[in-house]
Amino acid sequence: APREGVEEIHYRLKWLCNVSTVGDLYALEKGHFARAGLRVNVKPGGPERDALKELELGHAQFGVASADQVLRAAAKGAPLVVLAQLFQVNPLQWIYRPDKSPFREPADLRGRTVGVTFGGNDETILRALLARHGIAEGELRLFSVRYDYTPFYEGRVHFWPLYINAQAPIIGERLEKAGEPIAFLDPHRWGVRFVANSVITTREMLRQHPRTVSRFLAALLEAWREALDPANEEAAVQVLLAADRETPEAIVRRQIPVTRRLMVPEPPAAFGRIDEAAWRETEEILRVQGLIERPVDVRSLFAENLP
Amino acid sequence: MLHRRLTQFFILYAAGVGLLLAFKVALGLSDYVIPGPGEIWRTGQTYGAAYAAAVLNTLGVAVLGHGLSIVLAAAVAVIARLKDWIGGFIRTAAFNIQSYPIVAVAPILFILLGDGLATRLLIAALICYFPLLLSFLGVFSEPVREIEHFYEATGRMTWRLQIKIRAFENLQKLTTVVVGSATLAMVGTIVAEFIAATAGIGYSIRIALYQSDLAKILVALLLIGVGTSLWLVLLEGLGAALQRRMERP
Amino acid sequence: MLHRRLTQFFILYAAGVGLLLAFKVALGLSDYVIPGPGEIWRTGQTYGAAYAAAVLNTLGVAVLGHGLSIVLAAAVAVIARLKDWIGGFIRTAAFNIQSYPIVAVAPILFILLGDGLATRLLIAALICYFPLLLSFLGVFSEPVREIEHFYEATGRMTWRLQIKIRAFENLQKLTTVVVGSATLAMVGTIVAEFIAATAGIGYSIRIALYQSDLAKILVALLLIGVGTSLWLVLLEGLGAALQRRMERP
Amino acid sequence: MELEGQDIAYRYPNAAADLFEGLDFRIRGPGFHALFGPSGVGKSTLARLLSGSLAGQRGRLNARGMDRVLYTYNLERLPGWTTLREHFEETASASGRPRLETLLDTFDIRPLADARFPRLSLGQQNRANLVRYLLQEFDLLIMDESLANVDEATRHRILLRIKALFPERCFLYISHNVAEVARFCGDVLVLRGHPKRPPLVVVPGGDQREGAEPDPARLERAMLAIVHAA
Amino acid sequence: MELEGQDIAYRYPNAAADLFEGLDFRIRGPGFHALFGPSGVGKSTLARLLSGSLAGQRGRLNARGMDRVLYTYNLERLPGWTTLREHFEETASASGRPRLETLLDTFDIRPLADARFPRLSLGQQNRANLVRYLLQEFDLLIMDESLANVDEATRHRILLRIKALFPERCFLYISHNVAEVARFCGDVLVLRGHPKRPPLVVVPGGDQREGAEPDPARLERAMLAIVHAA
Ligand SMILES: Nc1ncnc2c1ncn2[C@@H]1O[C@H](COP(=O)(O)OP(=O)(O)OP(=O)(O)O)[C@@H](O)[C@H]1O
Ligand SMILES: Nc1ncnc2c1ncn2[C@@H]1O[C@H](COP(=O)(O)OP(=O)(O)OP(=O)(O)O)[C@@H](O)[C@H]1O
Ligand SMILES: [Mg+2]
Ligand SMILES: [Mg+2]
Repeated sequence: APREGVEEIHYRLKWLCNVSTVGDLYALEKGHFARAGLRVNVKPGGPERDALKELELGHAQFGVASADQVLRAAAKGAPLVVLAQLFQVNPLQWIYRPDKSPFREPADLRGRTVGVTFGGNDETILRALLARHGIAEGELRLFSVRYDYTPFYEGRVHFWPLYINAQAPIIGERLEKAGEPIAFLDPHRWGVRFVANSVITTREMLRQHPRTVSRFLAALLEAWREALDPANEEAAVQVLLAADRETPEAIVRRQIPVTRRLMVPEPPAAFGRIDEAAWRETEEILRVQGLIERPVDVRSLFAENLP
Repeated sequence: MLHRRLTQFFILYAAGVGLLLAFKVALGLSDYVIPGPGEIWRTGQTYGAAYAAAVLNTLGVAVLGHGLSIVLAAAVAVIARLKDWIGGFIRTAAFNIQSYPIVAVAPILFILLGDGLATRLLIAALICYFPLLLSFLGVFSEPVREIEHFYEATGRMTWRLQIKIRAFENLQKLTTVVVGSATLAMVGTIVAEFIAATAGIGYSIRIALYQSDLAKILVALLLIGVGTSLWLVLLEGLGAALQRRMERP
Repeated sequence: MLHRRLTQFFILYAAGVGLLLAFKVALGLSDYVIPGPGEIWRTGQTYGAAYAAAVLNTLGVAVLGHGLSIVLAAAVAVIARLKDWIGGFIRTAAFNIQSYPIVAVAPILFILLGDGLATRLLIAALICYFPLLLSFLGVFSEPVREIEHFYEATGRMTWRLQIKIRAFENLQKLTTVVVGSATLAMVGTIVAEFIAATAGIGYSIRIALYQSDLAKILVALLLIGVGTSLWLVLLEGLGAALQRRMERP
Repeated sequence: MELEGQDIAYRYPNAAADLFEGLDFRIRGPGFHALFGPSGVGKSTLARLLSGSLAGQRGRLNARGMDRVLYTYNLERLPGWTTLREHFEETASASGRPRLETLLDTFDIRPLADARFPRLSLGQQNRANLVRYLLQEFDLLIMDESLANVDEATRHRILLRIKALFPERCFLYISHNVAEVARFCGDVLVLRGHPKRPPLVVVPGGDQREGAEPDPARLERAMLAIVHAA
Repeated sequence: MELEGQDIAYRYPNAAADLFEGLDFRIRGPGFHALFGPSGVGKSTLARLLSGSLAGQRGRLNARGMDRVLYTYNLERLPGWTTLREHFEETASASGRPRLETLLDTFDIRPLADARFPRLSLGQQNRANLVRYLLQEFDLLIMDESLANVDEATRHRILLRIKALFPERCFLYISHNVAEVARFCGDVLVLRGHPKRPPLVVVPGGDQREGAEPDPARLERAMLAIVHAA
C-alpha cells in the first residue's frame, strides 16, 4: 500500500524498456519520483498500445507519445497537454549500404527501393522528405516493412527504416561483423523536422493536480538529465541492463551516446525543451498529407504556467 | 438462411458499436479514443468501397488457404492416426509447430519461401489447419466396430476404406468443423496480410492501427463480418447438400 | 512417453535448424541473415536460462487460459447447439468474432478491459477456444438415439443430461481435441504477450524480432517446444487416466 | 383403456409408396397383446407412430385412458457411466422403485447390478433395458423385439412375471416367435404384407398366466391362425 | 476339416473370475452346427476366440483344414454410402459373386437391392449382413444371432438354402431358439452355466435338409436333450 501522503501514479511509456526510456527508468531506480513524494508505476508500452487513449480513460496519468499521435488525437478533440519533448531530433533514419546504393542527396533515392511501414510515421517522414526535394512518388519503389529484415539483408530493399539510437547499434554491428559498410540517411539533416516522443498528460490532470504534474515533470526531467550526463553513464548502463535483459551490455554502451546526441538540447539545462517550430512543421506535414482533418493550434497543446 | 445470418450479424455488430458509443458518452471520451457515429459514417463512405474490395481480395486467398489446410489436415491426420512411431512423430511435429506463434516463424518462412503469395497462403493454412487436424484425428482414430469388423475379418481393410468409413459415420461433426474452420482461414489470411502483404483487408487494418484510427477498424470489421457471413452461408449450404446426397436412402 | 515425445521433438528441431543452415551454406548467406551454429550456441548459453524462465511463465498463463477457453467453448457450444434463433445467433456471434484477427480487436479490448492479466487471459482464451467450440458443437449437436430415446420417451431429458450423454459417447474425440488445443492456448498466450506484456516468452520474441535476432528466436522456439511437449505429455496422461476411469467396466 | 386406430396409413418421406394404409385396429387394456408380421412389414414403424416418436401418419388415432405410451426397442443402450443399479434407481418413477428388487430377480440380472452396460452380453443388455421401462409409469408399453436375444427359458419366465406384476397395464409385444406370441398374448395383431387384404387382422392368442398350463389344442389353433394370417 | 479345442479357458481383463474353463470340443466340417446356451454364458466370447477377433484364451485350439474362420454378429452394419447391391458386388469374393442373385432371392432382399442400409428394418439389416458373408471364401462361418430379428418362415427357408448351397462348408449357428437349433443343426454344442460340469456338452440335432420333412420324434428328443443340458 502507498505510504501516507504519497500519490500513486501510472506512467505509460511508448515502447518496451530500452535505451529510449533510460531516463524514465533512471528516475524510478534512483529515487527521483520517491523524493518528489510520488509512487510511480512505470508501465512499458508496446506495439498495439496507445498511451494517449489510456490517459483519457484514466488508466494512466502520464504517458509518452510521438508528435503525430498527439496531433492526430488533438485534431479529434482529445484534451491533451504536452509537458516535455524528449527527442530533439527524430531518431528515425534509414540504413543503407553506401557501396551498393550510395546516397549523397535525396535525389539519389530515385530508382531505389525504400522500406516504409505503411501507416507508420516513417511513411509520413519519407513522404515529407520526397515532397521537400521535389521527388515524385513514382520515381522510387516503396516496400512494405514489417518485422523482418531479410529483404534488406538480401539487398532487395536499399533503404530500411530503423531507430538510430536503439536498433542501429545492433543491426549495424551485425553488418559490420560481416564486413559490410553501412551508413544512415537522416531526414533531419535534409530539412524534415518531425517531432518524436514527448511526455503528455491530460488537461483535467493539469487543472486538478497542477502540483503533482509539476513535481512529476521536474523529477522526470532531472532524472533524464542525470541519466544522459556522461558522468553518470555507468549508472545509466546498469539501470538499463537491469530493466532490459535482452540487450547485451556492449550494445547498451553504444546506444547511450547516440541517444544523448538526439535528446540533449543546447544548453543541456533545458532538457525536455519543446521545439515549437518543429511542432508547427510536424503539424503542417500531417495536414498536407491529409492525416489530420483539421488544423491544430500547436501552442494550445503546450502546458503553460506550471507552478 | 442468408438473410437470417446477415440480420443476426448486423444486430451483433450494432450491439458492439452501441456498447462502444455508450462507453464514449458515459466517460465523455474524445473522438480519438472512440469515434463518434458521424465519423464512423464518414469513414464508411470514404473507405467503404476500397475496404469492400480488400475484403473480397482477402476472401479469395482465404478460400484457397482453407482448401489447402483441409488437404493438409486430412493428410497429416491420416498419418498421425497410426499408433506407431511414425504416427507419434507426425503428431509431435504437428502439435509442436502449432505452439509456435506465426509471428515468430514468419521470418523463417520468408527466408525459406520468399514473400510471395505462397508464403501468405501457407501462413493462412497454418493458422487454419490445426483445428481441422484435431477433429480429423479424433474422428479418424476411433474405430466404428460394427462396420469395420467385416472388412477386417475378410482381410479387405485398407487405410483408405477405414478413413472413408470413419469420415462417413461422423459426417455431421466433420461438416461442422470444416465449415467453422472457414472463419479461421479468414483470420489466418488477415494475419498473413497483416504481417506481410500490401493488399487485402489485413493490410488496411494494419495501417489503421498505426494511425490509431478506430473508425477505420470498425468499418473493416463490419465488412469482414459481412464477407465471412456470406461465405459461411455458402459453405453451410454446400455442406448440407453434401450430407443430403451422402445420406439419401 | 515423455522420453519419446522429447526425442521426437529434438529430431524435429534439429531437422529444422539443419535445413536453415543448409540453406545458409547453399546460398552463401551471411551470418546476419541466418546465424551460424556457433552464434546459436552462444545465444543459447547467454539467454537459455532467462528464456526457460520466460517459457515457464508463459506456460502458467497458458494453463489458465486453456481452462478458461474450455469452459467458454463448452458454454457457447451448449447454447449454440440449440436449433432455434438463439442458437443461431450465438453461432453467428461465435463464428464472426472468430474471423476478426485478434490484433484488430486487441485495441478495443484494451479500451474496454484495461491491460491487466484479465485481458491477456482473454486474448489467449479467444485464440484457443474456437477449435474447441467447433468440436464441442459437432459432438453436442449430434443425437445418440439409442441412449437418448429412453430419456426423451419418459420425459426425463434435460439439456445437461443430453450434453453428458453426447460427451461420454465421444469421450475419445473430445480428449483428442482438448489435449490438442493446449498448444493453441500456448500460442494464444504468446501472441497476447507479443501484443501487450512485459514478461513471458512472447515478449522476448517481440524484442528479438525488433533486434532482428534470428538466433534468439531459434533458442526461444526450442524452449517453447520443450515446454509444450512436457505439458502435452502431462495432459495426455490425464486424458488417458480420465478415459480409463470413465470407461471402466 | 383403449387405443383405437382408424384407417391409419403411413409413407416414409422419399418413399415411392405407402408402407401401409387402411389399418383399423383396437388395442384394449389391461392386457398383454402382440404385434406380429413378416420382417419389413412395418411393425416398428407402426409402433413408433403409436408412441408418438414418429409423426406424419394419416387416419385417426383415438386413445381412451391410454395416454402414456412408451416404446422400447432392442438396440437401445444405457449410458456407460453408471452401474445398472445406479441407473435403475436414478430413473425409476416413484411408483416403480419398489418393484426394482423383484425385477432384478425376474430378469436374472442381480449379479450384474454393479456392472456397466457396455460389457454386458447381448441378452443381458436386452434385459437391462426392459427393466428400466418397467420401472416407469405407463399405460401401454410397446416392446419391439425387446427380448429377442434372451434365451427361451428366461424369456418365458419374464413374460409370465410381467403379466402377473402388471395386471392393470397394457403391453404390445413385437416378436418373430410364433409359438411364444400364440402362447402368451391376448390379441395378436397380425400386420400383413402388401397385396393382402385387410392389411391387419386380429387373432386371439392363448394368453397363458403364471402357474397355469397352456392348453395345447388352443395353442395349436392360435399358431395356425397366426401363420395363416401373416 | 475340423476345429478342436482342448481345455479352453478365458477370463476378461478386469474380471474377477474365468468366464469359462476346461472347454473341450470338436467342430467337424462340413456341416451345420450350433452353439447354444443361456444368455451371458459366453457364446459370443467363445465365437470371437475361435475366429481370432478376440485373443488371450488359455488351452489349445487346433485347426485342421479349417483356416478361414469368419465371425458375424447381428449388430453389424453396412456402410451407408452405397446401395446393398453395390456393396455386395464390391465385397464379394471371386468365387462368391455367382451366388449373389440366388442369395438375393433366398434372403428376400431383391426389392431392397437399391436401398441403403440405414433405412432397412432390423430383420432386413440382419439378412443383408449375412448375405455378404456368404459371398466370401470361408471354411467356418460363425453366425452370432445373425437371423435373430427375421421372421420364422424366412429364417427357416434361409437355413435350409444355406445348407443346400454350401454343402462343403462348415457353419456354427448361435441362436436362442431351441426348436430351430434342434431341427436344423447337426451337433449342438451346449455351453452351460458356471457350476455345471462338464462346462460344454454336445447333443446331436435333427440336421434337417431342404425337401426332407423333420422327424417329430427325433426332434422332440433333441429338444429335450438340449434343454436338459443347458
Ligand atoms: N469386456 C468385458 N469385460 C468383462 N466382462 C465381459 C466383457 N464382455 C462380456 N463380459 C461378460 O462375459 C459374459 C459372457 O458374455 P457373452 O457376450 O459371451 O455372452 P453370450 O453367451 O453371447 O450371451 P448372449 O446370449 O446374451 O449374447 C457376460 O456375463 C458378460 O457380462
Ligand atoms: N427412413 C426410411 N425411409 C424409407 N423407408 C424406410 C425407412 N425406415 C424403414 N423403411 C422401410 O419401411 C419398411 C418397414 O420397416 P419397419 O422397421 O417398420 O419393419 P418391421 O416390421 O419392424 O421389420 P423387422 O421385423 O425386420 O424389424 C421396411 O421395408 C424398411 O425398409
Ligand atoms: Mg422392426
Ligand atoms: Mg452373445
